[in-house]
Amino acid sequence: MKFGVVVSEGPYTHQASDTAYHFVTAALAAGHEVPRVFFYHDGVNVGTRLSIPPQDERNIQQQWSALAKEHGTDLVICIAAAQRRGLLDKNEAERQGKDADNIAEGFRISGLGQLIEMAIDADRLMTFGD
Amino acid sequence: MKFGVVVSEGPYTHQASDTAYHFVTAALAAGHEVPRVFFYHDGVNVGTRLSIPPQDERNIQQQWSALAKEHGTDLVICIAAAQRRGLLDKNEAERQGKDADNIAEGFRISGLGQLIEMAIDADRLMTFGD
Amino acid sequence: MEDGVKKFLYVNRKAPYGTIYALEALEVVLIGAAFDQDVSLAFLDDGVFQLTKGQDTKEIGVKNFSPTFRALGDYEVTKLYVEKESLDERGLTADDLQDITYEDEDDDWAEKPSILIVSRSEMADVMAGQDVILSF
Amino acid sequence: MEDGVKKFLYVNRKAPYGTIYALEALEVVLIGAAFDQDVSLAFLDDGVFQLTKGQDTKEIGVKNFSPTFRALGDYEVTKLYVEKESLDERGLTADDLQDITYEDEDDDWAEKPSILIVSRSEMADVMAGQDVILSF
Amino acid sequence: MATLHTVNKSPFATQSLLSCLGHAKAGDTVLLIEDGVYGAAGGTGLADAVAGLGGAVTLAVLAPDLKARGIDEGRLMDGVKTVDYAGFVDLAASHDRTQAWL
Amino acid sequence: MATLHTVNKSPFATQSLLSCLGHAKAGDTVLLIEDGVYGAAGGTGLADAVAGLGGAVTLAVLAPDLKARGIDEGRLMDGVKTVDYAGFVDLAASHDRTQAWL
Repeated sequence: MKFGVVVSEGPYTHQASDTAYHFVTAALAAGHEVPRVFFYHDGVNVGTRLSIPPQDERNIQQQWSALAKEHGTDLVICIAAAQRRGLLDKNEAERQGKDADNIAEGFRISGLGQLIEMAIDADRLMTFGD
Repeated sequence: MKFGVVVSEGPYTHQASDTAYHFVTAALAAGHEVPRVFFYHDGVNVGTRLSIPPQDERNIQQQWSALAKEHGTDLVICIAAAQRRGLLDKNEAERQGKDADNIAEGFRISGLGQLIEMAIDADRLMTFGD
Repeated sequence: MEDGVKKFLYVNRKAPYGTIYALEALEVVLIGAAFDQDVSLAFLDDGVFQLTKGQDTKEIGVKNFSPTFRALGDYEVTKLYVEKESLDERGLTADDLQDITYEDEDDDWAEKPSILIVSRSEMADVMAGQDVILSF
Repeated sequence: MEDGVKKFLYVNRKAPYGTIYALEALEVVLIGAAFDQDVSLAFLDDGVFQLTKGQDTKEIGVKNFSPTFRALGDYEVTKLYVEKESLDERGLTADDLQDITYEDEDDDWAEKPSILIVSRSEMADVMAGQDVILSF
Repeated sequence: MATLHTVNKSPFATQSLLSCLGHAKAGDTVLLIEDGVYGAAGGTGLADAVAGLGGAVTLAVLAPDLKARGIDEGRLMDGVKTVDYAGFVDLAASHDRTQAWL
Repeated sequence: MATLHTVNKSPFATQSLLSCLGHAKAGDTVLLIEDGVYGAAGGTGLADAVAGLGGAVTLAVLAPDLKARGIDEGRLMDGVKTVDYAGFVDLAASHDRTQAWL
């Protein structure tokens, strides 16, 4: 079965991105497909490579990046939500005249159409938020 | 009278940082002092210079930076909260081996002691959060 | 689901302005309208506050997005289910909500109301009849 | 306020783990302990869930910070007010909470309980007696 | 020695307003801000609970947040004061402490 | 054509669980996750409301979130099923749609 997953809260502040990660891991282990995870609202903040959690805490961004690498899951950050909140990739930073970018490996920034496409394509849509 | 102000939610997602801004503006207009605003929890995300809100929305970071410039208000971002969430200044980025930083003009990163000092020093402590 | 068309329901349960969910839900609805799916919106609990008339955000410095609801008809988003019990509990009636209409192309472009006031039990039926539920 | 010492109350009204407020509140308490103020903690509403025994977060992959409450005595944080009505509403009793104690230096280092179960009305009095209230 | 309480959540969504009212003392003011302003309207199931505490505790509401949400001041419960941001500052200054019910 | 509902908020803090139960239909499952797991314990003022809907709607709870919060499974209301993350996935797959009550 094919799952689409939406993460709509930021890392550490809400448990949503953790629960989503455990759900996706379990779904993949059970032989299901998770072709894409869509990060919306504060969920976009999961995709920053600049976070430095304490040594005794999980690194949420790295967990997702490793999952994408191992399973080819497409981690999409909503561009409109990302722009408001200061998440940028290199191209967008150049286009907007910003002097830095902060997106992590395995994540890409794209439009809300990717959310709708995911929902059309998936057998089940899961939302993890606040 | 001297006000201390805590902002504990991120920009756009919650109204807290807007309400805090209007409160501080009104307090200064009434002749009160607001020597410091402390950004905690997701409030640290107010201080990123990488946000690009739509043209027809307010720019929350720029509002605060302008206020700091005009009134000398000390905008302090909690370092522990900032590290988890990916807010960094140049020094911290170098120290942590990160290839970019994202803090905006007028904000500085420091410890939780600055929150306690502010609360001791202020006549009234205001908290804006979720 | 017929011919690859899915029934999409956008569920709005939160008040506007205090948090961004209402605005960002609307942004999804507008983009989603281009995908030719069967789209409905549900407003229940504090979500009914999104549709009130007379919103004026000037003094809080936040963009007033309530006029956008009136433009939904142009995007062929014409089914806005509003739960009566949620209105009642909040001391609201249908008169407190904006007039939101669309022009029905199958009926000589007659102007028709987009807001459908439904009971809680009817809302449960609407929810149970969907392929995809997006929650905000 | 005497001798520049202020009465600080940290108010905890949220459950642990679902959101980070409980953990980040504790981080403020630990730093604040170095400032020699008169510190109290209040636990009411879902905040009482922070103090339950037997928390085991291994499977959710989140750090278990509940042992830190037992270390508060070492930081001279010894007044943890817990509201009885909040416990009752949640089906909890004092026995469901961790044993949190401190050694009283003014009483030959006798071990004493840090948790004080108070009524809602006593909690209101505790709140009204503070100089600074930090809310999480 | 009075307290200014602030409540920023809708009373239809969370328990914050009820908890606040359960801890407010005579002479205190409860100021409803942001989504909290919905608690100031009359004619709801909540109005009775709020009104029940009347008298001893002053209820106030931030007018800019009311207007943003399209709530006419005519719908407010009797005795509710409206303030603007300057009035919010005055309330904070004129009470001895502030407590945010987040 | 059944729905898996998820609720991730404490029923003592928000109205999400009550709203969810008010819209669940016979054959549906309500899964309590994150802070929602507090709604599965017996002996609270809420237990009656939850139990009142019993039978037609299955109540389940995510065990990892229960353990994290120190709630012993012996405290659960009668008839509440516990699942782990794999069981959560199974529930999502075996129902026709999922609705998150955020």
